[in-house]
Amino acid sequence: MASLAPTFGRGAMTNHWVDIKNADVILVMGGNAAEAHPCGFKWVTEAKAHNHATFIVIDPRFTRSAAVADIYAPLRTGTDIAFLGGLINYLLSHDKIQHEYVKAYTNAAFIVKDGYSFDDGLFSGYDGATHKYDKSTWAYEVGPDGFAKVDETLQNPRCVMQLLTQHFSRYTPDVVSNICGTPKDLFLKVCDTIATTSAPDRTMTILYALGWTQHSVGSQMIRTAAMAQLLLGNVGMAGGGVNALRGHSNIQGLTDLGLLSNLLPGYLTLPDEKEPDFKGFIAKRALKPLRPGQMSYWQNYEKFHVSLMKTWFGKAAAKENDWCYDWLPKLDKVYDVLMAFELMHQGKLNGYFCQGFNPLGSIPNKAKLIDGLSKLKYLVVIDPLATETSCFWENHGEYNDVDPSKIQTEVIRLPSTCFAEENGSLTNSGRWLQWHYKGAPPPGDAKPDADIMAGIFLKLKELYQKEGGAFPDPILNLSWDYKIPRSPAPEELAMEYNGKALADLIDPKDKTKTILKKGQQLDGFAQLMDDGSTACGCWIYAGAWTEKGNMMARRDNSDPSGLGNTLNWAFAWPANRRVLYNRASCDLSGKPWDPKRKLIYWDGSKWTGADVPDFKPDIEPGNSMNPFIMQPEGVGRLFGLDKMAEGPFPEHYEPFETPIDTNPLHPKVISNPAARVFKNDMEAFGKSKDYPYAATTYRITEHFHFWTKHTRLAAILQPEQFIEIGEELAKEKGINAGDRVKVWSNRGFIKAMAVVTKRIKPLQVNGKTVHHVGIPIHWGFKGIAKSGFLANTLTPFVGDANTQTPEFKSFLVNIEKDRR
Amino acid sequence: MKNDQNTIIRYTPSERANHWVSAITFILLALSGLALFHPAFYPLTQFFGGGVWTRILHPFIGIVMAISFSIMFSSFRQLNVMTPADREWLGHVREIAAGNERNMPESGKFNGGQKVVFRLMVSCMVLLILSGIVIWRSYFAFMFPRAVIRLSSVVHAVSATIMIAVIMFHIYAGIWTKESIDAMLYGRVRRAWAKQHHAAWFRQMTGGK
Amino acid sequence: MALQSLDITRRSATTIPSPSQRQTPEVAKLIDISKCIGCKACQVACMEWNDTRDVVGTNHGVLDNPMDLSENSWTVMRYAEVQTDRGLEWLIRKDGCMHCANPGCLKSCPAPGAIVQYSNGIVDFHEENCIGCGYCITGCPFNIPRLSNKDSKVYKCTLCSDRVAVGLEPACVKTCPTGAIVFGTKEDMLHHAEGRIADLKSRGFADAGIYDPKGVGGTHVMYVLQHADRPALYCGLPKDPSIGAMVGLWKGAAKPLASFALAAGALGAFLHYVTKGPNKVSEEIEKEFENEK
Amino acid sequence: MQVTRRQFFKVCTGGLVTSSIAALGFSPAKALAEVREFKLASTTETRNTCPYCSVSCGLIMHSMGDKAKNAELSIFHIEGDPDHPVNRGTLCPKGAGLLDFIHSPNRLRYPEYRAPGSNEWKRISWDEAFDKVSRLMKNDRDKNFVAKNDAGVTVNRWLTTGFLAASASSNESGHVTHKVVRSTGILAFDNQARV
Repeated sequence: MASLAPTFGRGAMTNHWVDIKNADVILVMGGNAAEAHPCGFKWVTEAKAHNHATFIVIDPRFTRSAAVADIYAPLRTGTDIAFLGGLINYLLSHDKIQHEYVKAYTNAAFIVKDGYSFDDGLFSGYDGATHKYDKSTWAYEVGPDGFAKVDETLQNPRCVMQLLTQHFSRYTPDVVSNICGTPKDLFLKVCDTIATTSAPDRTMTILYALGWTQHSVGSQMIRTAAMAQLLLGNVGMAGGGVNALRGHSNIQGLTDLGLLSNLLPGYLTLPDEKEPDFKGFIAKRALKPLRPGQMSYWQNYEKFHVSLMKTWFGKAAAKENDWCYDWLPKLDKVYDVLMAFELMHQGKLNGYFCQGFNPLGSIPNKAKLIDGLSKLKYLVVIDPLATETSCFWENHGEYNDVDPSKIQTEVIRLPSTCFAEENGSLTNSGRWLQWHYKGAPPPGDAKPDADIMAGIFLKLKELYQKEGGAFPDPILNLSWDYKIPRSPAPEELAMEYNGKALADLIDPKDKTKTILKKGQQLDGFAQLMDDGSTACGCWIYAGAWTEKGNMMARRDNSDPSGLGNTLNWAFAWPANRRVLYNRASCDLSGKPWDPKRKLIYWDGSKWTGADVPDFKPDIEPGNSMNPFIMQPEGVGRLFGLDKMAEGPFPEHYEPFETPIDTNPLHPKVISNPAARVFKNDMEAFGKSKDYPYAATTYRITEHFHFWTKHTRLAAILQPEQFIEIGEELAKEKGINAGDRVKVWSNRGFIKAMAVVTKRIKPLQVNGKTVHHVGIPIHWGFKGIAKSGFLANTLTPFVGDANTQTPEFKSFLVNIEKDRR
Repeated sequence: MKNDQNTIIRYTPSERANHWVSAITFILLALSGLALFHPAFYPLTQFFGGGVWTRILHPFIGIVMAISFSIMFSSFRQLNVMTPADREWLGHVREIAAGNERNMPESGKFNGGQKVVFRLMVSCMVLLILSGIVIWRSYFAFMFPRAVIRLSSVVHAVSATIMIAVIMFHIYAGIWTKESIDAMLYGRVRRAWAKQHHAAWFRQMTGGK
Repeated sequence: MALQSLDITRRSATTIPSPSQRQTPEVAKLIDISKCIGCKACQVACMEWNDTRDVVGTNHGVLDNPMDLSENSWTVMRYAEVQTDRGLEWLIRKDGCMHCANPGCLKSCPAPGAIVQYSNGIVDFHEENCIGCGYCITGCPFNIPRLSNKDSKVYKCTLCSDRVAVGLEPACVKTCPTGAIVFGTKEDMLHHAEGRIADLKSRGFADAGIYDPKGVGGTHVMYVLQHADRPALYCGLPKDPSIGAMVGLWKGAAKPLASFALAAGALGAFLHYVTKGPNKVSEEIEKEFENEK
Repeated sequence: MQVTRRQFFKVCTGGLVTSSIAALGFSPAKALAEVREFKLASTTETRNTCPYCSVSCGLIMHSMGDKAKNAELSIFHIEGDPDHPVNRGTLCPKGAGLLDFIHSPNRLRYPEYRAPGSNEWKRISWDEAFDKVSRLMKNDRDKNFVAKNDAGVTVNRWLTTGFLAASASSNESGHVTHKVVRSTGILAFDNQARV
């Protein structure tokens, strides 16, 4: 996500599940859609069956996705940037880009500021002491008019196109093959197939998931793919795009709602402590257009923010107090979950809440997690299931070898309902908000999450009312006018985040017209105001529950265009658009690049078609407004400016635990120079001489994370923990299929059954044979399935430099037959 | 039949008891086996408490019969050695069937026909037991490949058919040859009967008188 | 439902014909192995719909689990990693009852009505009539039925006869995420298969074809195979399955022949008795012993 | 003797003859066959969304009971919603087995408390639970709340307690959770987006 927003403007799957059927080429890389998203994957098989699509899978393992692929190519885990960089080089050097698209809809023509450079693995501005970049040179040349300079001929040596070509020229097929271990002929075959989609009437979709994000350079892997898609002209097209397949049913929704350390709902951001002033805070975010005529939609930032504050604090939020600006906590750094556990480990965190989240299984380095949780004063777990986290203090033999009497943490475990026992909406990967209904009461005394939060909050508020205490204002003034305060109804909450008019809204064009009366639900975010006359809990969700009712519960599945955009099914943010950036599916004159994929078109007076235009509906073609309306420059970014931690162009860096001990591109800069590594975690990295095998963790199709080990039907399908190794490694180590093996890293060991397979083959990398060890997660010390080890016992505590997503996909282990 | 001078002992009480164990178990096996063999005979399962009980009981009854039969086999084995006279007897089998016993050579305790029956029964019994174990689904069938089970099913059916036919013949012979059943019921036969049907044995038992 | 009991083509161990005037379309399930990702959703849907739960077992060094069909698992995925001229192929076959037009199980079954074949082609077990002899296991050319240890009855895929009876597709078909399993009239399924085979051929699978073996009269569960010339690649799918000579003999010729032989024997004995009379002790010998009385 | 003969006659010959007649077509065996009763004939159907991955497949949940006052609904079967544009009735192995998730023996039923150093859970009431949690929060917040940073800037943050939000709870829960958490000044706030 943290790379899609810098590239396109929004951090979400560009297209949606059904749209995959429109693709001509489907690339699954950094993911395994067939196993992790089988029902979404059906649209891949539909594209193959009805569109004669070619399906490519690139993965260290021959996965279930590969089982139905037309082309499968192996690569070493963690080397995707090298592979995709090689692809970009191929596209540029073979002139397989969609020229018109690249010139008009990307920043290829933009001139980059003097001083920007890339040399021997580092971009300009690196500070080796802080492991951070001064990014001031990663910018456009701005003219006196305040607009970025461009060279339409793309010939200027400082233009993005030229810098891009230069940057990726190092990624030759031989270099790619040497780093990735992919046979050169296979690599070229993949490039050749992908290159066909540079034609305007062919598209490729890319489906990825945590196979990209869970690397120390995960965001840049995604960015490389996004850049390739821009070069091919596949973004905004039906059957195109870069599609992040989110892991959980509502992780898209909870991210949209900003439940992250530094975010507020709708991708608004919390202020930093260096932003004491509200005006400055807004000014920095309400981005002015960088090119003439651009929409630069974030210009409306203040409307979104003020409406949010009105929702949260009601009357207390007023212009006079900068809409309660001071009530918002100010960041000094980002407190992501890795940081939280580091603080816990240091004894700096006293209390922790886990709501429907099992970090003991999901965050790397279990030993460190147990240590941290044991240092807490209190832990509150809200969950439908008996998770490992809630039971971290229980001794379960070698699976969880702790001494309860030595753990002083108070643990309170609160039973919550599951999906079947409540009304509400979930946002899927394709940004659809879909409403669901309660089918039965919960077991025992379990309560919905909202009721539990209300119960805790009302008690806390009562205590502050009675006793006073530290800065009680936001708690005492939090708006809470639900009909039953201890049990806010999902319907009320949905109406609240959609937003409503707090005063009559008058049409600015015709003062005699009232758009909405006071108290009415908003139709969409276009109605938001920055004067406190509207309230909206999440601006991108405006339109979900309007005066017409619950738009998320709509169930008309008609698809008149045949492209799969069922506009009257549920509600998709933003503004019910199904394919983001769909203006880019038409050429400059407003004619679809491909008449078969007529998402939207200019009908002479407005934009219309099978989708809601992701564009100002009445702006004529030929006008300078460009399709990427969230970007100040209006175009997709090949050059990423200062939005990424490690550089404006992606560069291949090795995983922190690399089996080859070097980076063949620049041996002095081996791994991500901008990654955040805590001191003790650096010491816990293993070296290839002790841990010679590249390991990767993953999900298998039979299970869902650590939930389904509690369900009998799933436990039947894969009852017992196993790891996967290739036949060659098995032979070397004297391991037979069905043997019990021990796998260990510098952080701990697990024992599991060995599945020996032809599907994992040794790769030749930089003159070395690299074997992979595949480690499915899913087992633990609680559940109906056989007890097993939490796989994160093995994994390193380091995250991506932008998102702090842990590097679960590339680390080093050793393995032997368990001779017990 | 009185234990007088007119009679001689043909079967001891234990031989008789064992014979009837075999006979009864055979009847039960034949009825239950036929019930499972051809749908027309399926109603016979009612004698056993229905299809499931028939399936359960049949192999256990088979084991009882096998034990009983093997005891009978060991006690009659010596008496069933085929002699040249028996072969000659068999050569005249059509005459005796027509009721003409004049040209028949003298028989010992068992005539040639009875010895053939004995051999057939023993062979069938061995085949039935072996094939029966193979197709006994509850305990043994899972140990064998399906091809072996299929072969055994055929062997079981064919040998059972032969067995039933032979025993029908055996029973008919007992009915047709009047007073024979006395031997198996009471153990004794009239001297006249013995001389008529088993002259050599009669001589052996009485010294010719 | 009552009508359904009339829509029967064949019943096990029944010599009289079933009411057979109604003509319902023949149905079929088509399993396209080239689309199968081996997710096992069909296994779950099957257990969930039929209210069975297999045991939570152990890992055996492969992804298959449960390892084999059982009285609770009426379908299992079988995974084969095969090296062909195209490189590595992962051929994953959903195993289960094929619903033969000429079912070996039904032929072998001694219990009347324990196995029936509906006019729509489904071969169904009626456990209440099953006596647990396991003859169907012996008779099946695909090694499908499994005997329960709990109740000594035999179980297998019903092709969701209860769902099909009310006009729904089987549970496994409905759930299949990739559409590798489809369901319809047999005619439509053959047509669907043609399209799939053409697609596979265009992708270089020259030997793609349908598996609808004639040796058992065709089946109501069919496969689309990438390598139809080598069904054994798919975890030993038999090339030319048939009921087999032994089962044919056992359940075919042997039944009437043996019955008639025995009946003839009995009749012969009776006729012999009434024509030739009993074999009594001769008058001469009776006289000889007369004195002794 | 005569009687005995007749018995044999009856059992053997007679029995076989009648059986043979039966074999010619007069079988008395009656074989009725019916399919299993269709179990969804009358259920309460509820539309829902699969809580696992982000495909968000449509579900139809079938519950026992007709929502009459005295009947407690219990879900006994779940299958895909055929009208849903994405899954069109299909479900993956996890989704197809959702029934066993709802009825997992490891579902939590009551609030529970584990005291420091204890080796067991103690069942508590919701009131006790809310009391305990809010008291622990308030004590920690009052003690460690940072109103101004070292530079004297108002920061109003509470850094000693953290909150991990769910990944599968509804938007409505997420909305109200965010409201509550931010009102306390918590910054160590995260969800499962990363993992």
